[in-house]
Amino acid sequence: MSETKERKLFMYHRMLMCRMFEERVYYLFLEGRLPGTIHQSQGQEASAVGVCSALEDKDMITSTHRPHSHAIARGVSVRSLMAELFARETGCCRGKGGSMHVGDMEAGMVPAIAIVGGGIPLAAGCALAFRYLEQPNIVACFFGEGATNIGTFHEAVNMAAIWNLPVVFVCENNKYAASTAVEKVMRVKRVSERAMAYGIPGETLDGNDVEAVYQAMRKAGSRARAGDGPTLLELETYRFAGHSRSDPGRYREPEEVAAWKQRDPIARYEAKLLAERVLEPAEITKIKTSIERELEAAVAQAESDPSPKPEDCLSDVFAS
Amino acid sequence: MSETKERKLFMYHRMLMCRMFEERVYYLFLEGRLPGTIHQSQGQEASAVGVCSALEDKDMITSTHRPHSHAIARGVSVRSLMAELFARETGCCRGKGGSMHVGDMEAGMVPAIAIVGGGIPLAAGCALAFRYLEQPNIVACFFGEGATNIGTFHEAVNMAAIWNLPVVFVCENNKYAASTAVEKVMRVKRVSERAMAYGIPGETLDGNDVEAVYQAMRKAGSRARAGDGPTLLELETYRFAGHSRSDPGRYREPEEVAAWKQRDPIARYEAKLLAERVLEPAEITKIKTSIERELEAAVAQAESDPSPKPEDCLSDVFAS
Amino acid sequence: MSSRASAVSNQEIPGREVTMVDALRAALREEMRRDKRVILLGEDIGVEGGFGGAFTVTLGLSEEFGHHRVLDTPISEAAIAGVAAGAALAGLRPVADVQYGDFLFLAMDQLANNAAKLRYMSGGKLSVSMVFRAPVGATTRGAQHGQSLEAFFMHVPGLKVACPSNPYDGKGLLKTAIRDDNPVIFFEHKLLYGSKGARKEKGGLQVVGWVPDEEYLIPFGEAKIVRPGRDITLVANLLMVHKSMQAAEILAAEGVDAEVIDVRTLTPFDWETVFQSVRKTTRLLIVEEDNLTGGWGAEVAARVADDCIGYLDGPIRRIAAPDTPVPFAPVMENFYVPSVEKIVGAVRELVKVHN
Amino acid sequence: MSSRASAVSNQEIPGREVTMVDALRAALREEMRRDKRVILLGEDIGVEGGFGGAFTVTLGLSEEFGHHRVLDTPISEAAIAGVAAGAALAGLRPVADVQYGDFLFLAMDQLANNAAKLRYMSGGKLSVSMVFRAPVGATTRGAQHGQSLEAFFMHVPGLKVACPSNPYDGKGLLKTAIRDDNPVIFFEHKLLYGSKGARKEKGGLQVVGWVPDEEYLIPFGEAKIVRPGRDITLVANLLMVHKSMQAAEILAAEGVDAEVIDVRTLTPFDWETVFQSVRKTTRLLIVEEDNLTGGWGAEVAARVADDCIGYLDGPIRRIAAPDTPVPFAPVMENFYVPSVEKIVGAVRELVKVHN
Ligand SMILES: Cc1ncc(C[n+]2csc(CCOP(=O)(O)OP(=O)(O)O)c2C)c(N)n1
Ligand SMILES: Cc1ncc(C[n+]2csc(CCOP(=O)(O)OP(=O)(O)O)c2C)c(N)n1
Ligand SMILES: [Mg+2]
Ligand SMILES: [Mg+2]
Repeated sequence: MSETKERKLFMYHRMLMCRMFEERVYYLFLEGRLPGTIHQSQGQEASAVGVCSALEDKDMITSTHRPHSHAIARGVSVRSLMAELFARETGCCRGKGGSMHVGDMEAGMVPAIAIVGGGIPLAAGCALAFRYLEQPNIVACFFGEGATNIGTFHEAVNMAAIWNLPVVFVCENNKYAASTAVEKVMRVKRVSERAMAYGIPGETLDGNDVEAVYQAMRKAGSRARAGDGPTLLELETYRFAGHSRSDPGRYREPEEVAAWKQRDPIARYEAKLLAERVLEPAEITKIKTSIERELEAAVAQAESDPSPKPEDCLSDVFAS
Repeated sequence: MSETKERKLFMYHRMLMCRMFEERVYYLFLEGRLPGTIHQSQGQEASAVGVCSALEDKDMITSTHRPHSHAIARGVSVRSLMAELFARETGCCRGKGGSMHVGDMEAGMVPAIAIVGGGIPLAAGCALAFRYLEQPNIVACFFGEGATNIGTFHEAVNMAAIWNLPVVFVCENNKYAASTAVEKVMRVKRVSERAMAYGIPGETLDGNDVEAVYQAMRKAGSRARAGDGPTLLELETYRFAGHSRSDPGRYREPEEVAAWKQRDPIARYEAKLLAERVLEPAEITKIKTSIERELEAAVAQAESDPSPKPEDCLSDVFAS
Repeated sequence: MSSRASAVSNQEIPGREVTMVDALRAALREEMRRDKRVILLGEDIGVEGGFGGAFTVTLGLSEEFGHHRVLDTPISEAAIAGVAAGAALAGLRPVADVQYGDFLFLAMDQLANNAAKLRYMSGGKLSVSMVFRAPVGATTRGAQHGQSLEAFFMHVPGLKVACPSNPYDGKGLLKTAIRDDNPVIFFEHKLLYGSKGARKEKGGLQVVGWVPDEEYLIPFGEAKIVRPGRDITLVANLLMVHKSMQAAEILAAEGVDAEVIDVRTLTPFDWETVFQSVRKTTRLLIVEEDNLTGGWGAEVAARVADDCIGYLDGPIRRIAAPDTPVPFAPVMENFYVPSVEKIVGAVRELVKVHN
Repeated sequence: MSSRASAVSNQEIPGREVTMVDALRAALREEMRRDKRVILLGEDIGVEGGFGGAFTVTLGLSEEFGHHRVLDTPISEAAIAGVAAGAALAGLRPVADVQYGDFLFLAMDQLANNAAKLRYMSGGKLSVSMVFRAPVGATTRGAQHGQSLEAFFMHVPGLKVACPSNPYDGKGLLKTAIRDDNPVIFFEHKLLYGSKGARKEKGGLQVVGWVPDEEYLIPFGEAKIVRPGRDITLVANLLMVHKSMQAAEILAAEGVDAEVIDVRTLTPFDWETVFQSVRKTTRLLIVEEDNLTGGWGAEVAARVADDCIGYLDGPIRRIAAPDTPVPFAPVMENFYVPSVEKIVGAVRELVKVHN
């Protein structure tokens, strides 16, 4: 298989995994089997997967309150993610983090930061360390368009810009921050225009086109790796689900949701790969079945995995 | 006297008052007669005076750790300022504020905020109140170029922009934030470019040309008053003195300082007014003498004014 | 406004059972109707088809008062606080909020360095009449969405701090907060909201409380003895008032008569009520959801150890969350949040010691 | 590294008298030489012709280590803290600073919600090895440049907190902080820097202290009995250690023998040393420059009131700044900051009460 073909199938597979993971998690919630809350990312898989597929081993990502797809795309083990949502000892955060803090630095993902914009300085800091240690790695820093109104975005992007740090700022513009439409809270048409304030390149692209995302991220990543500094990528996308588990999303017009569902990144990519004959129709069911099985196994495993003990809450505050 | 002539003489007078106040204060410090520290603004008088001269009664300004000229330009009583620096009961903050917090809302100045960028949200908030109360006033919000790297700048300018608040953001770009040259901490050439990130007009002008500053502020002020929202004005200027009392300023080239002293805003305006015959040479000494006398009186008064009592430190925490 | 109404539930007075959310919303509504200067600022508080803030408190208010009075902000907590403070300086009475108390750290400079100090720095000439609402408490959302932050703000001179445990107090205190000429940090416990439907919290108490139809205010600085008792004083706030009451019931069955004090406001604090109670009971247990070290309970212990030490018949003890972040897993969170059992256990030990 | 050196000044060991600034700079220099992962981040810390930070601590370090290790930042306190935390996650050991402790509120979210919690949220897999330095103390600069903020950070689980009172401790604790795998907030008192020349502070103590030439570390969590005594325990930190010592001298002349404990670190806190002292002296006075309500002294009082109440011969008292912002006028500031006289007065009362 050619490298390109392999990558395309990989991206397709990963996007499906993201989608099916989120769907599964959603039902688990409805059934009352998972504690806490969740922020789902159905519809945004192309950005997670396009960006992460362009990363190298030991590159790092930072994420947000909506981290599941980022984690899967980055290759954090699905079992450890599912176990974390089930609050198990075997979870990627040993049950201490939960949905909003999943991550695994071994796999290249800083535990997600649920305070909007809070992960952006961490991303710049990791990038500073990479550069300082002469490690040829970069950081992809995910955040929503809503996060670009908070102080840490401004401060950290500026700092990364003046120091030419190897970080790519990835804004997933899904048009809403919770119930708040982007037009209400910023006057610029495109988030990428904000790059101008820091003297770095900014680019807006179709965030539901995984191939386009991948290419843009390759380019921005190379730039960062070469020491030419950060880029702000704005990926236009949409979340199909509500903001969080409890949100029916009545602040969005049904037509708008429907129109975006027409631009489903997975369906689009599937059609493209079919047309390109990279993918055969028969394979689709096979892939889905195998993902289904993997998720089934992850759920079964998570359910039988040990729970942390109550007193475990006392450990891990300090490194000794 | 024509209104224009009157205004010109007024601006000249105010700039001189700013300068001579700062010089006087500097000597008082050297003599050990004033407590605390000071941040002086010699060289930046055109921005303070140009901006404040374009304001109306009941308009408001917010200021910074370097507030003396702003206060004088806004018309806060010189006696109450001097008394504050002397830590007197009669000071504009009754001795509780000190140099970095001078202000007087009756005179149109919120007590200065010494935390860089900290006053910017207050300015937006005052502007919100003006608009809400249908008061035809605006706010001029002063800050340095260094402040444009802090989160509150970003958040508050954006909020003012989306709500079209009647505020003018006045960035005094004096090239340095303490010892840090502006080029080291931002990649954009002009601070005014940052306006683009908020979809508001930005303009850079010669901040040592009081007339230009006045005109630009009139324009931005009218825009704000008309409900068309904020403007970011960048006034290029320079502080002749060190950052604070204790700073010899060795991080600046003597040539640079000398070149800027050639562009002294007061000398330039004086020459212009002389050339325009708005001012007669003989008047200059008269004006200076009268200011000298006013300052002398302010110092004498402050020295004989009562000091707060030690226990006064316990009052004014809460309004009852 | 009726002074009768400041008495607790009274069958004579017309009123009804409402949730905390209803009570807080009613307080906002009444004050907004009464005083045009009251405006609201926050994220997702007034969006059509939206939530009415993270916990539905402001639902319907933008419809009644318009978007110029119910301002949906960007995600900019520092500016929300600072803009509220600035608007207060210029004569408004803003009520701002964060969706989770944990985000207060983002606004801390504006709250602690500006709002709290502007009156003082101006020599008493200004006032900053604003309220900043913040939901606290652990609800299986992990380390960044479950903290109790009262102690941080009790430690800032110039800020008032309220923390009601029930709808009656919530309404009365919020109205008082809005009319106060000082900045007030108003803490609400997520499990006490009584939110229904999609915003309902697992483990949330079904707290409904009687609230009179007539208007009433509750002054700051008056603690409430929610259960008089002779043997030990329990001092608590927010959710812990309820857990302390449950503990007191269990203890009563064992013959231990606990007095339970709901502090209601931390600044100003009603020291006298606590001191008098301790002088009577000679034993003190403080119950808070905040982390033990440096929690507000430490201040209560310190004041009692200064003022009432001669009356004490044993150590002053505190039940609080341990000094760890809030863990996600419910089994750990249940261990982390002080439980009725822990309170009962601590009381048993205290009454045993010197009996 | 010598273990002998951990003893206090010893004529046998070669060493010299240095200021706090010298000692802190030496600590930074030694650790930077020893470990390439140590970098510095802050405003105006490495500029040519500049200040070496607000109080000259980093003067000369950019010349020795280069600008890639001494990073001058924009005025962006939140990002300074967050970038330091991120760099720590990825293997560096950043030492960041704010020019005045008051600006910590701007960085509070990154410090309290990220740096302090990332290890915990990751289930113990990560560590955030960073130091955040912050000058505290009132020096006639008014309300936004004079606060003491130790209590806020002592209340955040996951942060360690140091507060040295002298050059010897300053050096040893800063070196330990840099090697610690946890985030450490390192408080320095402006009047203890001993800065000379232009950065000299009026009212600054001419504290020089002996520091051995040989390398040494001081472990966290070990308080120091700086003056043994029998009649009363004074617990203090930073500048208040010196005022307490002065008070102890005055009291000694009156026949009152005070034991003075310098806590040195607030997290971890050496409870045992305080408890033992109180059990011996039976009286406790806590002295801090922080505002009274919710200061770290409250926690000390609360722990003692729990553990040692049976040993106490009188109330636990605290001398602290009143609950007001820091006033500007020196006459007011002098009243605000706890004085030797106030300490002496409080001790006199305490030893009288039950004698
Ligand atoms: C600082 C902060 N403020 C508010 C919240 C509550 N909150 C969680 S997600 C969210 C919206 C975020 O919008 P955006 O950044 O666009 O990301 P999206 O949810 O669309 O992925 C809000 C307001 C938060 N977590 N952090
Ligand atoms: C948030 C914050 N960080 C640091 C400081 C210390 N400080 C005071 S003034 C100053 C430089 C400010 O530069 P700029 O905004 O350009 O104003 P200028 O002094 O040039 O007028 C600094 C770093 C502060 N007061 N507030
Ligand atoms: Mg969004
Ligand atoms: Mg400047």
